Amino acid sequence: MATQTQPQSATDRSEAFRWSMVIDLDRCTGCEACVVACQSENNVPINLQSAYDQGRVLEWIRLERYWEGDFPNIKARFIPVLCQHCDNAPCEPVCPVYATYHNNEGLNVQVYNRCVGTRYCGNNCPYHARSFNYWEPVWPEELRHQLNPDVTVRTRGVMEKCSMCVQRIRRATRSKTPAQIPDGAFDPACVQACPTSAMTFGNSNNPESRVSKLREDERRFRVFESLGTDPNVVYLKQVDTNGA
Amino acid sequence: MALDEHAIPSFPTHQEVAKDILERYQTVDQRYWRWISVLALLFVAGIVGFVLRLNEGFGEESRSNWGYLVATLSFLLSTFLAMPILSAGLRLAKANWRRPFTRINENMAITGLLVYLMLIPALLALPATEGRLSVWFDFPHWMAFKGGNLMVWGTLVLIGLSLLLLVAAPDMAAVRDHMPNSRRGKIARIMAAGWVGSTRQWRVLHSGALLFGAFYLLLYPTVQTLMQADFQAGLLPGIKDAIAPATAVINALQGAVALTLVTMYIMRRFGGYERYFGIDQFWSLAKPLLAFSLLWFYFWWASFITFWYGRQPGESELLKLLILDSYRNPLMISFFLNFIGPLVALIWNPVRKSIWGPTLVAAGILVGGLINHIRWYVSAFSVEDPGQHVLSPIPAGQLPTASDALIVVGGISGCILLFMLISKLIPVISIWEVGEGLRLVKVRKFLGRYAIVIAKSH
Amino acid sequence: MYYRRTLTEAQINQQLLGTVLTTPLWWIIILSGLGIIVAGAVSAVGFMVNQGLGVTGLRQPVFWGFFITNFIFWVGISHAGVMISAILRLSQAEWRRPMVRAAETMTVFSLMASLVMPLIHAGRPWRIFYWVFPYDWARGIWPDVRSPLVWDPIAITTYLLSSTLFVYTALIPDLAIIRDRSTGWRKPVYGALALGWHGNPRQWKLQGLAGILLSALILPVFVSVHSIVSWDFGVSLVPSWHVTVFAPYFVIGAVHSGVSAVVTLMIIMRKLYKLENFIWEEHIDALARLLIVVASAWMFLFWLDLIFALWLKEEQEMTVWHLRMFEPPWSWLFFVFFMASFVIPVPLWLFRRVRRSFTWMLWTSLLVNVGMFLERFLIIVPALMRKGPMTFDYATYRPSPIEFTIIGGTIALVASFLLVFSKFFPLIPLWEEKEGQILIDSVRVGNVDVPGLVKE
Amino acid sequence: MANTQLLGLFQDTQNVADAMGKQKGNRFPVEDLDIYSGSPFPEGSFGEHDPEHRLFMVPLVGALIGFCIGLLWTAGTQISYPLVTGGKPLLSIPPMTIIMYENTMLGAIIFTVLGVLFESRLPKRDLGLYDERITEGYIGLLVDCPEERASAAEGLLTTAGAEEIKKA
Repeated sequence: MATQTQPQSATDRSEAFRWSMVIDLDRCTGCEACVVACQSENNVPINLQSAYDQGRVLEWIRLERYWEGDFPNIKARFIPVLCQHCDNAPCEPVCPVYATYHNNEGLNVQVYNRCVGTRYCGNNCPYHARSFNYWEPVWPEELRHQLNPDVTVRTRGVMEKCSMCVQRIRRATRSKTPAQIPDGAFDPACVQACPTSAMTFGNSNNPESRVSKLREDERRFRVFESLGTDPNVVYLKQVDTNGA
Repeated sequence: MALDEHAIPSFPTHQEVAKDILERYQTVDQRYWRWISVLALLFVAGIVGFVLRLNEGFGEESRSNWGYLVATLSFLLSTFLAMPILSAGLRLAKANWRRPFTRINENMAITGLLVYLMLIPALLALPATEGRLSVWFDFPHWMAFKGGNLMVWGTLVLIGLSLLLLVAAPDMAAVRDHMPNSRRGKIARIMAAGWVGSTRQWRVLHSGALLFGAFYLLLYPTVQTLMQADFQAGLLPGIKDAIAPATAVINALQGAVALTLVTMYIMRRFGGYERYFGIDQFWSLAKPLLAFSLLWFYFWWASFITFWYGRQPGESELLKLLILDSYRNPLMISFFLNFIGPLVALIWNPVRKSIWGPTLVAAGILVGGLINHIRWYVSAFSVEDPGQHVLSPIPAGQLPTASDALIVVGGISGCILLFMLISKLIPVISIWEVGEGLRLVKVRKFLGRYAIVIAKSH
Repeated sequence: MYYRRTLTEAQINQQLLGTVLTTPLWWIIILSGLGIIVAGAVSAVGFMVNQGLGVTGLRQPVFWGFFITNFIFWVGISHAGVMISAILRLSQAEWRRPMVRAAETMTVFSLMASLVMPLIHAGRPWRIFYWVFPYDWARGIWPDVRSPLVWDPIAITTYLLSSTLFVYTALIPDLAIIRDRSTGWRKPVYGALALGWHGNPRQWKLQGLAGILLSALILPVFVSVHSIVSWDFGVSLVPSWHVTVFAPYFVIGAVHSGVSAVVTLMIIMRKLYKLENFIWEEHIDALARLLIVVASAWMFLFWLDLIFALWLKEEQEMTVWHLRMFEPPWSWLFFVFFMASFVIPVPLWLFRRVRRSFTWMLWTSLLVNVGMFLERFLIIVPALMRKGPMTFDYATYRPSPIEFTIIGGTIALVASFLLVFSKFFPLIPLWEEKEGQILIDSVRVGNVDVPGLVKE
Repeated sequence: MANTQLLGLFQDTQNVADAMGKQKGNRFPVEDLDIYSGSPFPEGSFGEHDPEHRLFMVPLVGALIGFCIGLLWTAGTQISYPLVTGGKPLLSIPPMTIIMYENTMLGAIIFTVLGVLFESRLPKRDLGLYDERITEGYIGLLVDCPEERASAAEGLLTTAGAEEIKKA
C-alpha cells in the first residue's frame, strides 16, 4: 500500500511529444487577439452582453487584468489565462466518467460526449479555465458558415475548455515522426494570432525546441505553484523593481 | 446478562460488600510492597534518564532529544488522564455495570500530578511561537503559549482530583468508622469531611459528580487540542490536519477503556477481586473497545485520504514523514495493534464475552497507542526548522536512546506507582456505588426461569 | 423503563393499527396537498431539463448551489434513522421502542430524495444513466472509480438497500399481526408479505439476532456514507473544503440534524395519529439529552475546522471565511445558521421543562434543521465564490425560483412518502412495544418502586 | 404412522409454561412442542428447547463475496482503461478501498437478511394449524404427536387450562 499510494507524475517523459506553451507577459499588451482567434477557431459561442450579465461566459482563454504596485506608481498588468494542462490536474480524477483525462502528449483533454455535466472539474480547477454550457449555444445567422468543421460544436450541459487546438496538433502530426515536424511548424490559434508573439508553443520533450529553452528562462514562473498542480504552461515576467 | 436455567443468581448485600472491601483495604501484604518497590525503582530510573537529557539543555539544536518525553506525556494524557471520562460518561449514561470500576478510573486522576510535572520540560523544549505557525497565532509568547498550556492542563488535573475527592467522601467515611485509630483512619476522617450520608449530602454528591464529570468531559478535548496543536502541528511545516485533536480524543477513549480492562484483569489476578470484576464488566467494555478500534481507523483514514488525494507539495512531504517513509513501521505496528487485531478478535462474541479476550486486545492497544504517540511527536520534534513552508529535508525515523527508553518506562511506572499508592488511601472499589447498584437489582421467577431485574432511576 | 400504563396486546393492536385498517379524511387532504407541491416540483424539473441549467442561479465560478446543498441536507437527515435504532438497539436502551421504525423509514425516504438531487443537477441528466445505473457496456468505458462522485452513489445505494432490508426484517412480525386483523384483498397481500410468520421461539430469537446483527453491520455503513459525501469536498483543492476534519464533522452534523428531524417527526406523528400512549415526554426528553451531546461534539469539530482553516494563514482560506462570517448577505446567513443550529436550541435543551414540552421541542428541532441547511449552503457557495485569487469572474450566487420549487418539492416528497407508508404499515413497531410490556418490572427500594427491566 | 397436530390456545402465559412441563413429563419430546406467541419472550421462558442456528457464519460469507466483487470491479476498471487522471497511480488503492469497503458491507448485510429468513424457516407457503388470536395476546402451544396419543395430549392441554384446542 505504502508504495502504491506514492504519487507518480502523470506524463511519461519518454513520450515523443509533450505540448507546452510559454507566455511572455513582458510582451503582452492585453490586445485580446488571442481571445478572438480562439473563439473563431474552436467554435466558442459569441459572448453577448447577456452572457456577461448572467456570468455564464464561455471562454477558453481570457485576459485577466491585475494591478501591480501601490498608488501612485501602480501599473495595470495583463495575464492571458487558459487551461494550464497541469500534469497533476485537479480536474481530472474527480470526473466520474473519464470525460477529462491526461493523454500521452501532456495534454489535458476534454471528451465532450462522455461529459454528463457534474461540473465537479470546474469547481476543482483553481485557474477558472473551464466553462459550462448552461444554454444551447447559438450563433448569429451570418456566422453560421464560419464554424470550424474540425471542431465539435458543444451541446448544452457539457464542460468545455482550451484543448491547445488539438485539431491542429492532430493534423500536423498525422503519420509523421517527431523528426519530420520542425519546431514551430504549426501553432494554436492564440499563438498564431498574437501580434507581439508573446506566446510560444512547441514540444517540450524536444530539448532543441524554443519552448524547452524558454521554459528554462530565469523569468519563468507558473501560476499557483504552491498547489502542486504542475502546469504545462509557463509564464515569463520580469520582476518589476520600481513597482510594488 | 445471560444465566443458565434454574440456577438462582444471588447477590451479596451492601453490608457484605462493605465488610469485604474494607478488609482488603485494611490488609497491606508483602506482594503490594514488592510491586511498589519495583515501580519506585523504575520511576527513579526514569528521573535519571530525564536528568541525562537535561544536561543537553532545551536549545533549538537539542529539541529532537525531547521527542520521547513529549510522546510519553501525550501517551499518559491519552490513557491515565482519559480514565475519569469513562466513569463520568458511564455515570451520565446510568450504566449499571460501571459501578465496580468507576473508582479505578477516578483514582487514576491522581496521575495528573506527575503528568503536570512532565508538561513543564515539554513546554521548555518547544521553540518560541514567533516565526512559526501556532494555535496561539499572534498572542504574546509567554502569557498565552506556555502560560495558557499550564493553566488549561492545571484546570483539568484539578477537576479530576476534585471529582476523585468528592466521590470518595462516603467511602472515606466508611474507612473512618471502620478503623478509627489507624493512621489511614485519621486521614480518612479529614477526607470524609464530616460525611454522615444525609439526604442533602447525597444530593450534593450526585449532582457534584455529574457536574465535575461534565466539566472534565468538556475540558479534556481542549487539552488534547492544545497538545496536538502545540506539540505536533506547530512543529510540522505546512500541516493542516484539523482532525488530529479529534483523533487524539478518540484514541484516548480507546486507551482509557483498554487501561480499565487491563487494570481490572490485574486486580482479579493478583488482588483477588474476582467477585467484583465479573464477565459482565469485561463483556460490556469490550463493545466500546471494538467501536473505538473501528473509529481509530476511521479517523486515521479521514486525514490520510484527504492528504493523499489533495497532494499539495506540503502534504506529500508530510505523508512521507508520518505514513509512507520515515515512520512507516511504527504506523504499521500500531495499525495492527489498535485496529486489525481488535477487529479480528472482538467481532466474535465468545472472545468479547471472556476475561482473557478483551484483556489481551486491550494490552495490545496500549502498546500500539504508545508507539502511535511516538510516531506523532518524535517525528514532529525531529524537524529542524518549523518555520519553513514545505518540509525539507524529511527527517529519518528516530529510535529511542537509552535515556529515552528510561524516560518512557519511568513516566509510565510513575503513574502506576501513584495509582497503587492512592488505592491504599482510597478504597479501590467504590463501596457506596456498588451498594447502590445492589439495591437496584432483584431476582424474580419469570415463567420457566429465573431472571434479574435491573432498575434505573431517572 | 418509561411505561406509565400497561396495555394488553389487543389494545396495542387496536390503537396502533387504526390508521392502517381505516382511512381518515385528513390523510387524504394532506396527501393531496403535498401531491400538488410535488407535482409543481416535477414540472419545474421538467422545465429545467428542457431549457438547460440556465434556469438555475448557477454561474461561474459557483458551479454547485442549492441542489448539492439539498443533497447533503437529505443525506444528513437520513442519518438519524440508523443512528437512533442501531445504537439504541445495541445499547438496549428501552426508550428506543416507539421511534425506531419511524426513524428508519425516514432514513429510507430521505435517501431517496437525496438521490434525486445529483441526478437532476447534472448538465445532461439523461446521460447520468451512463454513469451509475445500469452499468452500461455499450458506452465502452466504465466510471472512474477514483472519482468521489462514483463513491457517492455506491455508498448511498448500499445504505439505501441496507436500511430498506433493515426496515423490512423488523416489519415481518407486524405484517403478521395485520394479516390476522385485516380482511378482503388486504389479507392475502399482507399474508404474502408476512412470509407465513408464526411467532415461534426460533423465529423470535432470530428476529432479535437480526436486530442486533444488522444494527452492528449498518452502523459502519452509516458512518461511511456521510464521510464519503464529505470527501466530495475534502479531496478537492477548493479552499476551506480541503480539510481533514470534514468526514467526522459532516457525520456528527448529519446526526445533529437527523435526530432533530426525528424529534419533529415523533411530535407530528403523536399529534396526527393520537399516539399519546406510546410517545411520551420521556422519549422526547431522552432524544433531547442525546441531542445535547451530539451538538456539543459537532461544535467541537466546527471549532477545529475554523481554527485549522486559519492555521496556515493562507490568503484564500481567510478570504472565504471572511466572506462567510463578515460580508452580508452571507454574514446574515451565518448568524442565523449559528444561532439556529446551536446557540438557541442547545442551552434551551438544558432545561428539563423545555425537553419535556412538545411545543418547545417541535420548534427547536425545526430550528436546528433550518440552521443545518444553511450550514451546508455556507460550506458550498462562499467557498466556490472565492476559490482562487483569479478575481476576473468573482460572482455571487442567487438561487432561482425553480430551485426553490424543487427544494420544496423534495420536502413534500419525503412527507408524502411517510404518509403513504404509515397508511399501509404501522409507524410504531407493535411487537417491540409488546416486548417492552412483557419485560417491564420494578424494584422496590424503601417505599418507592423504581421502574426496571427484566434482563435476558 | 401418521402424525397429528394439536394447537392449544392459552391466555395466561404461566399456564403455557406449566403445560410445557406437563407435556415433557409425559414423554412428549420437547422437539415436538412448539409455541406461537404474538410478541417475543425471553429465551427459555417456557422451558422450550433452545433453537440452534449458524447465523454468524452467513455475514462473513457475504462480506467475502462483496469484497471480491469490489476488488474485481475497481481493479478491473482501472486496469482495462489505463487513463491517467490527475497523476494518480493507474492502480490507486485508497479509492479502491472505499468502494471495496462499501461492497463488503452490502454483501454482509444482504446475506444476513437471507440467513435470518433461512434460519427462521421463512417464507412458509401456508400457516398450517394457527389461530388469529395469537397476535392478540393468546399463546398457542402446538403439540405434534402420533395419532393414538392425541387424546392424551389434548387432555393435558385442557387440564393445563387451554381455552380452546384446535386439531389438524
